[in-house]
Amino acid sequence: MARLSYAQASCSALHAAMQQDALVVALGEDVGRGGVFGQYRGLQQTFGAERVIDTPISEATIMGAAVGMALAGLRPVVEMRVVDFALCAMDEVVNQAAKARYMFGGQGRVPLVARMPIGLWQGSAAQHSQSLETWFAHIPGLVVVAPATPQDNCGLLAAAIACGDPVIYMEHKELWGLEEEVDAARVERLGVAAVRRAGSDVTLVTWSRTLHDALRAAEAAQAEGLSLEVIDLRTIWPWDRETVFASLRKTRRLLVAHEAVQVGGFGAEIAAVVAETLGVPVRRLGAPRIPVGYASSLEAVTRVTPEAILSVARELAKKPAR
Amino acid sequence: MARLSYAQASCSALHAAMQQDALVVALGEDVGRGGVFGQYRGLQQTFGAERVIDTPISEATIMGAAVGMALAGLRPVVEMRVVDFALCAMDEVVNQAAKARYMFGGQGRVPLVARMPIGLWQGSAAQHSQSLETWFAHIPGLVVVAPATPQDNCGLLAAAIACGDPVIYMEHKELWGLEEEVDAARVERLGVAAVRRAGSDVTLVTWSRTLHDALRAAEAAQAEGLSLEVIDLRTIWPWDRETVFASLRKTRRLLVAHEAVQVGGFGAEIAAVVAETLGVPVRRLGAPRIPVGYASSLEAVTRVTPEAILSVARELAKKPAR
Amino acid sequence: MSETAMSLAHAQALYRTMARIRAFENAAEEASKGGVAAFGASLAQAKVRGPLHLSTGQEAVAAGVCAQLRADDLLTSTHRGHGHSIAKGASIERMMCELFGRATGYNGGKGGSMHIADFSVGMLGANGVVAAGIPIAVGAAHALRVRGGGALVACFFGDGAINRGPFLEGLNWAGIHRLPVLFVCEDNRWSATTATGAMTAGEGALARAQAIGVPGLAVNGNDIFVVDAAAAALTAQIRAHGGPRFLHAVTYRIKGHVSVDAAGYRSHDEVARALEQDPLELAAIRIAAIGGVRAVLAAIDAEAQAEVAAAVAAADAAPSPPDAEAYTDIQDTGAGRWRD
Amino acid sequence: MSETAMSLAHAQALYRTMARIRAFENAAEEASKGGVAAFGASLAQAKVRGPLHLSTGQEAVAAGVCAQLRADDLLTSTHRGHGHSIAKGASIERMMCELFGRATGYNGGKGGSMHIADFSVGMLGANGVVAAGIPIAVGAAHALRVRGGGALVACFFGDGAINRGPFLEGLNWAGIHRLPVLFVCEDNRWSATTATGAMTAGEGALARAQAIGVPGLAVNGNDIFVVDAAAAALTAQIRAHGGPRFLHAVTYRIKGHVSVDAAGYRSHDEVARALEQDPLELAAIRIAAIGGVRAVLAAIDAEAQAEVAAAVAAADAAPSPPDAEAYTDIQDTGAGRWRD
Ligand SMILES: Cc1ncc(C[n+]2csc(CCOP(=O)(O)OP(=O)(O)O)c2C)c(N)n1
Ligand SMILES: Cc1ncc(C[n+]2csc(CCOP(=O)(O)OP(=O)(O)O)c2C)c(N)n1
Ligand SMILES: [Mg+2]
Ligand SMILES: [Mg+2]
Repeated sequence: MARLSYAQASCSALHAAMQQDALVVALGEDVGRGGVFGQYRGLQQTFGAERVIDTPISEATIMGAAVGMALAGLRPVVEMRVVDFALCAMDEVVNQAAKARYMFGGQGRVPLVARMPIGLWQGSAAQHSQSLETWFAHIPGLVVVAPATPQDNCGLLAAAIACGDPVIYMEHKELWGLEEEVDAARVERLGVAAVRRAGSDVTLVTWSRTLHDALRAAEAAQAEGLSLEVIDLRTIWPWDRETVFASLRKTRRLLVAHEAVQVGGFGAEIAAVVAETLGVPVRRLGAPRIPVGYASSLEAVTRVTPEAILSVARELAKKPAR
Repeated sequence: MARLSYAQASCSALHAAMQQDALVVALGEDVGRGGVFGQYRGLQQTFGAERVIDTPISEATIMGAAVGMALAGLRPVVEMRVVDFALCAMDEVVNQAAKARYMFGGQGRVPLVARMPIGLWQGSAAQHSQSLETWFAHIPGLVVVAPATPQDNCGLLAAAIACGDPVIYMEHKELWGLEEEVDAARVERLGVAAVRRAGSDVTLVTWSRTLHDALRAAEAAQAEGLSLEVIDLRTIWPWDRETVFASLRKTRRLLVAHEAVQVGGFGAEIAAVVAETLGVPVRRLGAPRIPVGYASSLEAVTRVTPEAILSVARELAKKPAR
Repeated sequence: MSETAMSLAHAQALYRTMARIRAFENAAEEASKGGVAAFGASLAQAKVRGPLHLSTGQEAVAAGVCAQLRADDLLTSTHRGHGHSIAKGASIERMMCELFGRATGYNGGKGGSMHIADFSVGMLGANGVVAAGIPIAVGAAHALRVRGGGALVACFFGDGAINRGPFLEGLNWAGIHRLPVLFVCEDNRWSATTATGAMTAGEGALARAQAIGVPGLAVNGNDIFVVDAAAAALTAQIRAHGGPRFLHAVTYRIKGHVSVDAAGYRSHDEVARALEQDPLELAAIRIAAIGGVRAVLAAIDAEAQAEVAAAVAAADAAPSPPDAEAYTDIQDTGAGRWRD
Repeated sequence: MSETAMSLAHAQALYRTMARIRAFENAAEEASKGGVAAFGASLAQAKVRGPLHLSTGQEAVAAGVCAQLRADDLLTSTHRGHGHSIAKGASIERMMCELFGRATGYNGGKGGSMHIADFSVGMLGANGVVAAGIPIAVGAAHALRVRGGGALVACFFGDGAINRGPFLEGLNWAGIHRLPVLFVCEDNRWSATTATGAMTAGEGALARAQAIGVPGLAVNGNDIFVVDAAAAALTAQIRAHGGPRFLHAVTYRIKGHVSVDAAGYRSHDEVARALEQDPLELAAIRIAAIGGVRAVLAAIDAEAQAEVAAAVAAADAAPSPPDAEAYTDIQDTGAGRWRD
């Protein structure tokens, strides 16, 4: 165990993977100097420039080359800086990485990890603040992962690299500095949620940075006698239906909270499945459907706060459980 | 009134818009020879190569240039051939077209229409068959339209061109040849659904090509005494909540059917809103989360058929209405 | 480089490759009649469904380049990929089965013409997106280098692709990393219904490549002797660790953009002139000049046609993939979660 | 082109533009301390939040190019867009208000530094995505032509941007349509923490442009006399309907990539050498050579600093946008439908 930041934790997982498997390579802009968030610190010194590959500002080709690398036997870890820039590589992600195995009838596979940090990043405005996890959940062939803690950013990255499928790996930009004790040897399983707090009145499903606000909301709720069970989904696709359903059998009420725009967000999928299957009351809380503004007052409007979560949870709790 | 195909109907609307407003231009690959689906036939001969602009195979720049044109006062209609190729222009759509007005504090606007045909197209396999309307519904700043009939492909395109917002305009590739009598003077209103068939047991919300299968399902349902009300959403964002809710107050049961992958599809949004708001039973039917295969047997697996729609509607009708 | 010496045996082998491609394309074209709806064609079914892009008339590029490739070299292709596949060694029967959408096809019926692939011979796939193969080739070359062994990647794309961003990005990438890639621009002068020249500024493909640091040659892509010699020279330079090279091969797309496209947008004259430069005819003349006899070539033609006819028969008789196959080879994580 | 004649008045006007940019950048830098979390910096709040990209040291490019622009010419910029805005005529006070996230800023606090824009002077916006301004400039030029009037578009981008696809696509587009665009590559030799040279194959920006059919000039971008003369020549060619032109201006990014970046990845030597080429110092020497006096420049400096100090004070006092402003200027169709 060591006290690591979220950035350091991912670095540690990547270091271990590269040490274990000579076919693992990392590529992206600025990775040779450690990456602008420090998540590649020291790796080029250790593994050399042939395996920790500095790239031009060529997102389409960074991703496309990773597909080629993977088809030819490597296991690339691709850095996109932020998901907003990954938009420059959508053909490569959606038409190539996600579909190659299928299109070619299983002749090739694309075991790559595409790191596309999401989320608000204080004062970064409309083009550097998006959370687009639901886009990738909608695309057959892709796995989508969104770690909320340093421990998970170690264990889930390790799992993502070990996975034979293309994994969209979404760190959160406002979590890079978050620290905790990390067991670097622990590899998580993809597709398994974590119950972060037990409760009995409402099941609160969330992921990424919103987990921390959800836990704050749950704390505040307890003070007023409302008991929230907080589930950190961790993997968005495939999401852990069993854990969520098990909780709902107890609480009979679902709230999904995420930082992404609520309209068409992944909360809609979970809410829809639960409504279709269990028929219990559901609610969602995501960002309003507006771009992220620069001024802190405007940016704040797009944040899903503990207060807002608590307020929706309260309303939901008033509904008769079905 | 004239008998027009879906392709001709859009051509007629574009022709009228270009005649009325010298600032309307069209641009894209092959538009000078009428477009590969014939939806630009004759326009370059009439309006010249400066207004019906042939472009290189440069999707990113076709879309980016359209943003620049719009910011500088034109009203471009942009041809992307199929939404799958528009993936090469996602930065331009999502970070530029959708956000420019907001980012710049209202100093500029982007009144463009981006045509991105969706859907299966017999034997076109994984990279030419996607339906990605939900992606754009999730992005603040965008309007999303999906016409299902020749009449609508005339009237909605006219409305999209007249609209001051960036509109993602999604025709369906298997509808190009569909014909009907079209009133070319009629301009539809964006955001307004059409009740295509009245019914009392289940509200069936759909759009694009699936409308036609939904109507077939409704016909078959009637024979067994099940009455489906079929609503063609026409505009995916903003969707016509009022019309859907009005129907649901009568039927108390919702089925959303669409050709897009069900997981994370726009049906989830509608189902979630309805579940949250009315609490009535909801069901969705979309494609399985698999890429579209080439062989007709494989492709067929991804089709949402009238039979499948009917079968889900039957199940749903058995649930007690709430 | 036009008066290159070549052994008769090699020349006839090249001719055979070209003849096999031609026969394949002709049969595929025939089987696609009534297929995909575009260019005014109907929605009726055909044995070969969907857009079918024929490389008829461009056979010398595929044959000449691939003759210089080793079994462990890799290849990325375009939407127009039959010739590349055949030249790299793919089985005509399994290809035809794929075009017919059969379980016995290379992709098990999942891909069809636009995604034809034979990884066993290093053919990493046709691609439905223009220029998409370029970054993939570059990455594959990176992998070849990391893994060792001295193989290279041949990367085919059309003249229209040089106006897409990945052309710049991919060549630059190969240039800075000095990767073993042979970029082959198959310049058939058309991009769908558009004359590429009118959409292309500057001196063209090779000048662009050179400015991005990738040297190369521009050649008559219809002359198999010339293509063969150029490919030999360039692959030798790449194998000598010279970094990426570029081959600009000028040819002509004899057929429409897709098989159902009558290509009424181009002049009869242009097509007639191009037909005079048919690469198989040219090769026959060249081969005669080095002592070959027509009868041998005629026999090769007949053999190729027989092979293709057998392939069509086999494809026709082969089973469609069962529905359950639609659900395989997607992803392992979350497999089975199709609608929730 | 180094010994260009220039009137003293013009030279001093250019110097003034540069001095105003420098003063602005220095003040913005100061106000950003403790800002965005990257490069190990903390999450603490600052008056100027988010990534702040300073053009300190690059003033001559913005000043020299924009001096040749008319009021009705348009301009697209990069993430490093303060200099371009000021040189095109934007108000320093409204810019500073925007950086402070105030309602009185150009974008009403919605954009900040990375999206600074002043459409009233034809400045169509800074952009947070590398190379994204290139296609936008090309489209704007298309609009200028369709609408008539003879104006042009100046399109700024960094040396890193020449490795992104839109560079190729946008230049090609401008080339085939002979659009009135002046492409300006502001080559400060770095792309964030990466030395651009190592990531760029071939002869560099101008050679690429020429190969794509866009002629131009490569100049010392730190010498305002040289930039001014080159921009004059190129804009004249464009205005004479000569089609697009390219200016490769070599300069240096004196500060880190963003204001909180200490730029420890580059050598002290390199930075020291660059500081000797400070464009304001160079300009002062050049101006002295044509008869200018230091005291006049010192007065210009002082004025610029006073103007900027007043802007900071105004920005500090200005109101933040009210929450309701978050919901305006998104889209008209469906406005108000924020969560359903
Ligand atoms: C990114 C993208 N844009 C558009 C298309 C549609 N399309 C398919 S082939 C083609 C023309 C390609 O021309 P070229 O690269 O010269 O290849 P050719 O067809 O001549 O072999 C076009 C525009 C596509 N497949 N991908
Ligand atoms: C498409 C994209 N990729 C990556 C980034 C992150 N990024 C911001 S500025 C920058 C460096 C740009 O270098 P250059 O074009 O030379 O401009 P400079 O910063 O030197 O002015 C990078 C990589 C981005 N903004 N957009
Ligand atoms: Mg071509
Ligand atoms: Mg730079």
